Amino acid sequence: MAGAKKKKPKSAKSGKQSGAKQSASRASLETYYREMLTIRRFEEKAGQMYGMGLIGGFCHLYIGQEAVVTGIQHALEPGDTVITSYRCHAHMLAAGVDAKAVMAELSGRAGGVSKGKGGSMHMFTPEGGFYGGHGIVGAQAPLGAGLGFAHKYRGNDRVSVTYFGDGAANQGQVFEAFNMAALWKLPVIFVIENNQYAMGTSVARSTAVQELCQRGEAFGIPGNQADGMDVLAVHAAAKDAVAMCRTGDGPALLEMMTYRYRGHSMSDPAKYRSREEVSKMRQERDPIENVRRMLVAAGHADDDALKDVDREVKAEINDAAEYAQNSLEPDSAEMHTDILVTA
Amino acid sequence: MAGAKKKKPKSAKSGKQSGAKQSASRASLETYYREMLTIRRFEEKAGQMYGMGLIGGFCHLYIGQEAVVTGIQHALEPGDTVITSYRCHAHMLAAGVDAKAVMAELSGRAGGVSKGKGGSMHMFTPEGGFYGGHGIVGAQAPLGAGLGFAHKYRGNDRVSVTYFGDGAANQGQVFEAFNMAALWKLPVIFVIENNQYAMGTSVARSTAVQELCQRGEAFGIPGNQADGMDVLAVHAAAKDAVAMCRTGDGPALLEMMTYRYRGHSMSDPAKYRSREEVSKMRQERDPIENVRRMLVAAGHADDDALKDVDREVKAEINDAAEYAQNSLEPDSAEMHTDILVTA
Amino acid sequence: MVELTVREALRDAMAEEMRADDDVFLIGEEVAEYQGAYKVSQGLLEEFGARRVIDTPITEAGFAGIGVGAAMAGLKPIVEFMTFNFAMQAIDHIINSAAKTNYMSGGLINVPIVFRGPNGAASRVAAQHSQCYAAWYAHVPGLKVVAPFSAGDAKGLLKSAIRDPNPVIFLENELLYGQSFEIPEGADHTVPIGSASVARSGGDVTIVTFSIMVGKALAAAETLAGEGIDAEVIDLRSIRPLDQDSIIASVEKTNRLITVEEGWPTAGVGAEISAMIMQRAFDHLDAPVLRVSGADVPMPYAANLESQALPQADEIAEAARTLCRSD
Amino acid sequence: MVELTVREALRDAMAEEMRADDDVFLIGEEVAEYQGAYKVSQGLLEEFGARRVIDTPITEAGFAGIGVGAAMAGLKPIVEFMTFNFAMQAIDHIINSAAKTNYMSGGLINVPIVFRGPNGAASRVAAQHSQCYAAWYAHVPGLKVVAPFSAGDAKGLLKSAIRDPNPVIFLENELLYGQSFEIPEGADHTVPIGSASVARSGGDVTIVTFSIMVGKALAAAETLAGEGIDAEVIDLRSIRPLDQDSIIASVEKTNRLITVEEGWPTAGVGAEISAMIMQRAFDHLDAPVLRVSGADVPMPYAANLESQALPQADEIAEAARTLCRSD
Ligand SMILES: Cc1ncc(C[n+]2csc(CCOP(=O)(O)OP(=O)(O)O)c2C)c(N)n1
Ligand SMILES: Cc1ncc(C[n+]2csc(CCOP(=O)(O)OP(=O)(O)O)c2C)c(N)n1
Ligand SMILES: [Mg+2]
Ligand SMILES: [Mg+2]
Repeated sequence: MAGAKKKKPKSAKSGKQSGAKQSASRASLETYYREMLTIRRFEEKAGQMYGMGLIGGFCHLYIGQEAVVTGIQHALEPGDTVITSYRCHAHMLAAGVDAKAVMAELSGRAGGVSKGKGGSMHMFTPEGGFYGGHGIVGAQAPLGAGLGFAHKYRGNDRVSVTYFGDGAANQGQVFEAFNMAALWKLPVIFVIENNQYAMGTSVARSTAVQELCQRGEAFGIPGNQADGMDVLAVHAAAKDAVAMCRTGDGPALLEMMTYRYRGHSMSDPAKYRSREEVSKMRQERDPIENVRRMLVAAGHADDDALKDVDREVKAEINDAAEYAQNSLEPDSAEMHTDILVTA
Repeated sequence: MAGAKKKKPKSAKSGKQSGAKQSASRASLETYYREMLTIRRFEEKAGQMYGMGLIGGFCHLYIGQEAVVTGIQHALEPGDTVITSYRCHAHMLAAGVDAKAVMAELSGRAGGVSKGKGGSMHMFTPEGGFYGGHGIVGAQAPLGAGLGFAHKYRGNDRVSVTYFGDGAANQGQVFEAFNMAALWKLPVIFVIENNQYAMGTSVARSTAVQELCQRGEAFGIPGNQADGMDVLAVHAAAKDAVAMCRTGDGPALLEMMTYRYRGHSMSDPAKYRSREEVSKMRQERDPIENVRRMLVAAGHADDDALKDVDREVKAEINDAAEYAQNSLEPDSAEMHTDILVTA
Repeated sequence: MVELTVREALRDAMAEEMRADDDVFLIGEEVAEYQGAYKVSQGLLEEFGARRVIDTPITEAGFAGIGVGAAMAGLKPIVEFMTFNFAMQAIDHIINSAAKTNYMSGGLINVPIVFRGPNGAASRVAAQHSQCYAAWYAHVPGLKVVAPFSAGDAKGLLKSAIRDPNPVIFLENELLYGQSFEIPEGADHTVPIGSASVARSGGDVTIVTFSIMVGKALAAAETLAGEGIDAEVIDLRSIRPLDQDSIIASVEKTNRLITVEEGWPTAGVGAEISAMIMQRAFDHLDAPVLRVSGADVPMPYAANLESQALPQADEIAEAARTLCRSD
Repeated sequence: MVELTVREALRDAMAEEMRADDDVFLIGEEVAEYQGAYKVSQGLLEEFGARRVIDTPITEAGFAGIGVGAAMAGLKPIVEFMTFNFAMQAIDHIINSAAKTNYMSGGLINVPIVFRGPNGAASRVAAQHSQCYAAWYAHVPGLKVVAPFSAGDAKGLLKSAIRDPNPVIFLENELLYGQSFEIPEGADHTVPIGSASVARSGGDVTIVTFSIMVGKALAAAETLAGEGIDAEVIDLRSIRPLDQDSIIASVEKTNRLITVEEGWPTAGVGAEISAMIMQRAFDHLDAPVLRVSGADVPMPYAANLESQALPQADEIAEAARTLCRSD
């Protein structure tokens, strides 16, 4: 669990101890490693490009939280849907979108997934089951419940994964979504990515009871807390929640204890926490380093093999950055398209 | 407890069993009786006047719920503040406003407390500590927290009583208010007047967990459920909550199990429940009848004495109705006053 | 032709579209078992069942957001607000989630949703329950905004709105629900969004209005006819997109324009029309455009003040007289 | 005269009023320990402590409602929205709880509160973070709405707003925070709400605008001066109440009017001014009022489209040329 000072939550109704050690096949460890590394390198590059003025506006990096989206995405199947906040680059990559199109979007280019109109906070891939990319804190909670509503309405067994942050967890509409999701038994997995801070506000300063996984209990939604720095723990918790929701026993609530290494967005100097806090987390709990250690310990990979992966990932990200920079700005006529759909 | 089918709530943190039998002095029983009767007769008259076209728009009667506001008001002291929804006639009377001014407001006359501009849903008496009278379901929850905030800010030991309904208890902003009230330890008593229905929607149809008194637990607010048809139980629960809040241990949450005999408003035919349900409640649990029985059983009053009270109350209400009908409509120049205060 | 109330017309529109398309559903407070707070959804639960006619808790932000999410997934929700006053709780979803998503996604995700319910003043429901939101929604690109008067337009526009792939704000009026109108027979009567109609033709002065004020404008026109002033009444039906050409065509004929709306004047629908006409038909105006609107005050409860705060036929007629005298 | 940024001016206004009146406090997201998301409240926590400078959870409806409740009780809250986009979550409290209560209570309960924060586009923050709310709030009786350009006006108006017994919407602009202006010395520099100022006087054409667009209008006026067109630039400063007389006085002199706003055109502030001028100064107009506004689209993210979507000095100058050529 990332937040060392957190109290143990009241036993959740689902009863799962998600922090328990999990084992995983070589193939999945390799996949996790590569995917998490791709996210990390992508975000590092995005940070650089922001610094160079090639990306504008807000830019919220996911560095440190890679295990969350990676572990959950691997519990999903085609047709399942995902929605999150502005902190969505990783979710786009996890949904299978080419890093090129994501980086081009961050750069506001015509080759971006949203043609450059949405930017860092507003990216979507209905094909990949990802519905954005929303800038209003907490608004994605009812939207995600609506995606789950659509699954149930259509009578399929698909699930909706609805991510939001620890700060968003205080938003009124989140509780409204909890209530209706529980009342109607919607197949929605609410995932609180508790990275300990909402901008400069720590969880302790935003609520009197810090066990956010209990937030659904008053509506009958069992809560489960997992170590969001451990991709195996994340995956295990997600699998349980998905199974529950597929069989009509949703909704579920997962609190993923995680941490962001960078500021809230590129313009945040992050003075509200100490360097020590951050570097301790990086050194002791880094999700990618964790998997790397597992790979090496199990004899699945040596340094050379891992370096190869590193190199490949780096190349992919460099290509994406190059693609983005070479993509043109949208044609000025695009300003007036996509306002309304003409039937 | 009014709702016979309700499950026993999880033991609330304050641990009080508010349903326990309470005793009360002759004087308080007499006071309760007269005050509750005044509310009932006032509301009956308002219903008649609505039928005659003398009151327009919405008109939400409090008949059946009299014990709630009466029991709570007697736990308060000058300087404490109260706020509620559109169902506010009784709260005005309890705050000490002359029935004449209330009835004149319902009638849209210049003699009304709001000069006829607010009507049935929008009445206020800052002098009496009552801050309305709000038409937007749930909006009074943050407003009431704000009144509590002001008490704390001023460093006095006054409390804010913030009423809302079982339907309002699902509104997101109510949870936002809970969270901040708990985080800042505001002296706010949130009172859920659970009259079993929100318009035509029973509690069971609006939420999966019907124990509304648990709604604050995720924020650390202890909940307490009391029999809202028993003025003594209400009063006892209120006294505890007030004491808590006065000494800085707020906020508190009280769920008052009560019932409204009439439709949601005058235009509601109330087809969503059976006649039997209503008449059973009236016969077995009527809050005024309850006190009448106590007065008689204790030998404090005989039928004649009670009839005297009845007669006096009726006369007061008739005077109010007459006053309202004789009061003029507001001067047409009033349309343009009170939009802004000129400093 | 059959005679129908606006209430029935709205219900029929929903029922017909729900029969035709399983993706269409109705969600809101008291829409199912109660049959609608104003009985607009009478019979729908019985015909379509609880899967498609869904009562919600009193949580507008929540259920509007759920509607938008479902629409993103391709369903076609009709979200009923008990009144549009309560839609302020949900307005972020209407604007930020519904209106802007097609654009922000570069056209990848559209939001086929209808937000409907009574707008503006009912009778004696005071300031918090009587606001007209036409101007606010008309302000916002990415939305379509309609506000019918007659039962036929209510039905035809609601059917168009449900079929429209964009978010549509459908502004009804509680006082019109019980009003009866002749209505074309046949299930597929639709009215295109964005086209005004001439409710009464005339040559002396144009009165442009929408929703309940069409009735008041027609009453004013009757009075004026008796005085030899021949007023043309244009029922906008849609506020966004605005049928500018129809207004201009009328002004080119009458050279005088009055706008009438029940909402507040400042930056209202009348302001837009006045500014638009100035830019596009300045030389055709014999006199400045006159705006008749609700008084610039929160709605008072008292019967006399409420009626004074709303445009009445008298006031409209008087504006027309002023305008026609001015040359 | 001293030189101050708008950011400092706003901070100083709050600090001075907080020193003078213990009832004034600041509440909002990141206003205390973080010193404001845009550093507007720099130093206030240190000076006034956590009792009066209060960080909130991200719950706009909740803390705006708490602010209104506290104001009902007689305190004088300054509620900061991180941006006005997020105030949509709280707009019911701004309109129904704050703006209407004095009226609904027949004057018994007033609401002395300031809602402030950045409004409109910052740089590249896309559709959900770039909306201008001036027209919406200007629509509503019971509110005052101000939107200063210069640091001096920012300070003077914020002080007036805090002292005002009514709810005041105080629209700032993120891009102006760092801009420096000369500002009158002395703690009691206030600017009355409801009065426009002439930012540049001229005789050929009037440009009426507010907030960041004042700068662009002044730039356009410079260009025009070089071409022999002498533009008068009026900085509205207040949107509601609108200083109609100042606009009319200018139009009587120049006979030509351009409105400039960064918000959307439909039912915007420019529409209101255009309609008002038509009604009150029709005969003084040599040409129709021209409206320059933000494009009628959700704000795009791409740098080129964003700049295209916002009024630029060029476009304003071109409008002036069109107008001056038209006689
Ligand atoms: C309704 C709303 N209020 C405020 C903001 C500004 N804001 C953007 S992100 C953020 C912090 C959110 O924190 P959290 O929910 O913990 O998510 P994280 O950024 O940590 O992923 C804030 C206050 C917003 N976008 N929307
Ligand atoms: C935000 C909002 N939504 C809907 C309404 C319409 N409405 C008025 S009262 C009411 C029912 C409220 O029920 P409850 O909270 O239980 O209070 P009660 O009427 O039983 O006292 C509804 C839906 C409203 N006034 N405000
Ligand atoms: Mg966070
Ligand atoms: Mg109720």
